[in-house]
Amino acid sequence: MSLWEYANPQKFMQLSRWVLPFVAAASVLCLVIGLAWGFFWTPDDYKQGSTVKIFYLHVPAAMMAINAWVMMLVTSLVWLIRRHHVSALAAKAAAPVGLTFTLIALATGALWGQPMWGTWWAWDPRLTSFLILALFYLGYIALWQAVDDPDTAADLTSVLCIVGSVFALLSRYAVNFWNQGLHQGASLSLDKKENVADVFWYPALVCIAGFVLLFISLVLLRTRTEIRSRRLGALLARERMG
Amino acid sequence: MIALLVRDMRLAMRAGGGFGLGLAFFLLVAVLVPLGVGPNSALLAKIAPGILWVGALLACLLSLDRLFALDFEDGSLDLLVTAPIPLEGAVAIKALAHWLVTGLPLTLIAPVLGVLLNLPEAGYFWLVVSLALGTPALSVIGAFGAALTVGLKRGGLLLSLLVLPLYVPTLIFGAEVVKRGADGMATATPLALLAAITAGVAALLPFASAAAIRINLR
Amino acid sequence: MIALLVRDMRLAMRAGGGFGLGLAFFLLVAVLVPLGVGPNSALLAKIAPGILWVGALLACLLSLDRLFALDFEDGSLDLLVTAPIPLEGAVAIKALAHWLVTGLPLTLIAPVLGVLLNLPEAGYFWLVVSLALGTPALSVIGAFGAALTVGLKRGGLLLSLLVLPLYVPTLIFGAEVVKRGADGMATATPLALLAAITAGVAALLPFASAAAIRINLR
Amino acid sequence: MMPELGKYAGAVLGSYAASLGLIVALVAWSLWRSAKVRRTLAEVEARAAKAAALKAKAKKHG
Amino acid sequence: MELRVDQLAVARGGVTVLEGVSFALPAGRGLVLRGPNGIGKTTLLRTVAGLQPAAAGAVSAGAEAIAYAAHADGLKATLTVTENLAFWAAVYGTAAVEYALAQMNLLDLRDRQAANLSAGQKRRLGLARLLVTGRPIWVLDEPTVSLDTASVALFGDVVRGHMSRGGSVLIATHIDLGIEAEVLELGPYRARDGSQSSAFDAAFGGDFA
Amino acid sequence: MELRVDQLAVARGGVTVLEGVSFALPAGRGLVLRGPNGIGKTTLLRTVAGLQPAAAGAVSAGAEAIAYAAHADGLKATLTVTENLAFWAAVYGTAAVEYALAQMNLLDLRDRQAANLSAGQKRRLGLARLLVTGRPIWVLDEPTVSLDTASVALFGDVVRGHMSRGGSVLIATHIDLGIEAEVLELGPYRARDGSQSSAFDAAFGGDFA
Ligand code: HEM
Ligand SMILES: Nc1ncnc2c1ncn2[C@@H]1O[C@H](COP(=O)(O)OP(=O)(O)OP(=O)(O)O)[C@@H](O)[C@H]1O
Ligand SMILES: Nc1ncnc2c1ncn2[C@@H]1O[C@H](COP(=O)(O)OP(=O)(O)OP(=O)(O)O)[C@@H](O)[C@H]1O
Ligand SMILES: [Mg+2]
Ligand SMILES: [Mg+2]
Repeated sequence: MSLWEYANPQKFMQLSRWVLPFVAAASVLCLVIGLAWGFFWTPDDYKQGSTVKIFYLHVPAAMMAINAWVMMLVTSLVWLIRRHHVSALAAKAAAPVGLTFTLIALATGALWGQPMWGTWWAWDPRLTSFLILALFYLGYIALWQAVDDPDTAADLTSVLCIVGSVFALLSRYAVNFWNQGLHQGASLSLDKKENVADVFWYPALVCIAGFVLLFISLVLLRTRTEIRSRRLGALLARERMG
Repeated sequence: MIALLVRDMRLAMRAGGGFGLGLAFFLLVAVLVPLGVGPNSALLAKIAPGILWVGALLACLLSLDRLFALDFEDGSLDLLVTAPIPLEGAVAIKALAHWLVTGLPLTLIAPVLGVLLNLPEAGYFWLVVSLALGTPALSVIGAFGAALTVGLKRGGLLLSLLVLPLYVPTLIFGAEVVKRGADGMATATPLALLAAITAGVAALLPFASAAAIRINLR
Repeated sequence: MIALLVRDMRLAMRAGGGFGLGLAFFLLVAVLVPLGVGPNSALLAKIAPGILWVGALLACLLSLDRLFALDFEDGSLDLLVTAPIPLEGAVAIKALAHWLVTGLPLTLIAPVLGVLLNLPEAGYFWLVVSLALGTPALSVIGAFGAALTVGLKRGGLLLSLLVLPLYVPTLIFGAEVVKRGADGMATATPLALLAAITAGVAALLPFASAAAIRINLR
Repeated sequence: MMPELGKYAGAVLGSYAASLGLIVALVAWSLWRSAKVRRTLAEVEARAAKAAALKAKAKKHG
Repeated sequence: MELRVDQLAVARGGVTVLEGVSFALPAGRGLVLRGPNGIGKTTLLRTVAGLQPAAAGAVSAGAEAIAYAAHADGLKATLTVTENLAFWAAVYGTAAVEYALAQMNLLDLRDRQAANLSAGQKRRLGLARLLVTGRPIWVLDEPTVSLDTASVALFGDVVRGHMSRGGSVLIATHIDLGIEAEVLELGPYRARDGSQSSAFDAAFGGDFA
Repeated sequence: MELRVDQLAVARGGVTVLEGVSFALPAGRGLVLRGPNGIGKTTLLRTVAGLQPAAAGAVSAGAEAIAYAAHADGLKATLTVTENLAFWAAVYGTAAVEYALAQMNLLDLRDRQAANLSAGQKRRLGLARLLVTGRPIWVLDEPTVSLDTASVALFGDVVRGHMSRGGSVLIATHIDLGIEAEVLELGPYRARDGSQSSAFDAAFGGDFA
């Protein structure tokens, strides 16, 4: 049996009904454990004090914000090439989730920046490119909303997603060129001298797992809703035709 | 194809002077910003490259909004799609016509506005060069946005939302060229990147735009 | 009259989220200016009041362009003129609807954008107050411009050209309020002038706009 | 139980509140929409089935 | 309420297209304007409806007695059929939406967005607006464009109903609506060459050509 | 060049409106589509012209043999009559502007801006475009809207001329054009309800409501 069979809406609905509760439960479990661990049972950093605790939200959210866009890119390509409707609807379902994660990364970053850099917002390349990512999400969602016909909307947003991805990479590069910035490098180090100590790292891993699972369960749930609403639209249109 | 170019330019000229109006908007931005920011000339000199580029970008954007919308509303887009010229070509031509009536005049008038904003002497040359290289990219990217939103009511603002993030790299490199030029620094790197963006989008985006139009019409 | 207000607001909401898009444009200006000008936060703090006001003005302007044009194109303006409500009232209502869907949300979101542009703490209150007082004037003046250009093809840019000079006093006083507020100076004078402009145009301009529409239709 | 957050308490608690708030809002909205669409679909599905049955009957008679 | 038009001359683009048009349309009656394309029917109707000034002559009925329906329907594509009508009903202060929907056979389409109607359905909605204006004199410019024969008959009934309630209709049309109405052929009124549309043009005689 | 349509189903807004439509239109012949408002004529013609994909079935002639004329004329208001036509002639690579002007009785109006034409004159100009395309198959959606009787007759002559030169026409219309053509009533092809426009919408039954 090929993987594509799950792109059949019925197969997808059956499978996801079965899988969703487990993923959701796992995600709640990971998030509760990871965040509680990080919040209550890790020490303060010697330089950053208690603000390291923001790390457990900030980093997973930032990672998932990017990964959600990547997932949308892949599903958009699948829709354009293989015309699997579930794929297009999954992209649609993922966008608000990705936007929320982007906003979380920005908000926690801003709250972190105030004590660390003395300002809520700085035009640092990372922050800037995340702001631009948020704009891409907004445009993508607005385009879905603006088009009535579902297949047309899926096609247009897929084209936008692909073109947008190229430009998002370009912008990232351009922004780096424009300002070298205050923010941490891509290395996972809170402290320039050494890698993040294990005490910070283990709960962070659990949190990352929690965010990944949360993303999956939300996308599954929302895709199920989108499929239903697609069928609802078709039925209503048929009813109107009489 | 040439007929299309001629028609589009003629329409732009006839439509109540659509020709001069992109310029006018550019001019107004250059006038309004000092009014808003205040008359301090050292401050203005510092922000001049950025403001001029942002102004050019907004002027482009504003005139872009109806690139395909007018043709859609009066039915000529349907007819153009069924006509014996490849839609990719038609899109490219329309973007070219848009550049000729906005980007090009904008480039030519920019030095005058530089004076209004106290742009340092060394910056003028680079201002013109960067606009000449960068505005075609604005037109082509804009045509893509216009193609995505053709047929949507009040597409105008949605268009801005879709297009502006796509304009970011062009804006950054363009303004960077002018800033560096004005400060007497080397401009080769951002200039090369700007040229690369223009070449890249001109070669590839018309295909995406044509696809978007076909999708929107059905 | 209330029916007209409800209809216009409903149309704005329906039209692909026309509601949020004025905001989106405002946001984009606040994002693009630093990209063009550079990331220096002291510099940004200095230009923030002016840029925010110019951004609000442009966001208004952009969404204004079709205030009467859509009604003209589909023939409802003809019908509205022959309907039993005074055209002056209809124009005022349409300006009000425009303010409710652009000026008001703009005012509410402005503080967030202040953060992006490093607006000094003391400026936030005055930013909101000045926008709340000034944006109605932008809508009413804009409605006048839209009335003058209704029925002209590509009226959009001509509209900008006509309206922007009319916006100058509002812009100057509005930005001045924020600048003084941010610097901790007295704001009473520009604020009073701003209020006077808004009251004046709201009372008088609808008559001019109605006359312009009547002339344009015949 | 509550860890000592020191002078950064505002930032830390603010971050947790903002993030959890956003996540809860998103989850709540998704669940609400899911329930609403499921309910309406069930209604419309039932209506469609009834209409189809009526039509079949009408065909048999006429 | 009688509509009386007296020695009317109408101009478009600075050129008088029709002149010396006179007719009277008493309550309860209909008048059909006929004439080839471009003779000036639309211009005449716009003048009667008060949308443009007359070049000469007079129209007796005030514009507030007249409901005008033009080539364009004035529909909002994003509003539903009911919302479109309800707006006009509110503007004219009447409550005849249901009645109008029923009369123009639009009940099935009531919750459809106007953008998703076919050409003929749009036109039916445009005509339904007349019924919610509550005005006695209807001035109609080619009302049956795009309508199929059944809909033309339906609209004929609506017009007859309006006339039987004491309303009057002035219609420009190229086809036969099947209503009892007088016909005014517009050919003979065509403005002679050289007639001028404004006092300004008249003031510049040929003596400095 | 023959146009052959085979078991075609067409959809609008995600709903199949017509299905199982088949006909053949040989060179030199005409076919008139009839049916009430909203049956799906416009949708069918757009599908035949290649502007939207068919929900099922096939259209044999390539889109590059077809000239399509829609409800809207595609005129540019600020261009003159000649300029409007010359543009399309250039696009299609023909040089028939003068001929088309003469055929559609537009010579007097040739330097007028399209904005200043009456409704019927605009329509004549829209139809003149067909003559400059040089394409054999004309697909026309209510071509005679707003035309007076003389112009309808003129257009009938043009269509007959086109057919006599081996062209073919497919016309959706509510009125009689006076040309010899077969008639296809669309009523019987109306899609039964329950048909869905995409395999996706059909792919799942009610079992997960
Ligand atoms: C002292 C303050 C901060 C520290 C120590 C910090 C630390 C980090 C770390 C370690 C990462 C993960 C890097 C990686 O995965 O490669 C990250 C990512 C990120 N942070 Fe911060 N951050 C701080 C402030 C901020 C602020 C103020 C913002 C925004 C307002 C922000 C926005 C982001 C974003 C958008 C990312 C994701 C970028 C990416 O992965 O490319 N951060 N941050
Ligand atoms: N700016 C202008 N200059 C000169 N003539 C004009 C101008 N605008 C319109 N006309 C002419 O005025 C005449 C009257 O137009 P009108 O629209 O009233 O005709 P109509 O009788 O309604 O025709 P139709 O049946 O085609 O709708 C037409 O011949 C038209 O070409
Ligand atoms: N989005 C939509 N959802 C459901 N039905 C729609 C949608 N858009 C259009 N329709 C319907 O599709 C049908 C076909 O429309 P079409 O324009 O093809 O009709 P037509 O035969 O050309 O009618 P007319 O003679 O009035 O021009 C109409 O009944 C219309 O109401
Ligand atoms: Mg007319
Ligand atoms: Mg039709």
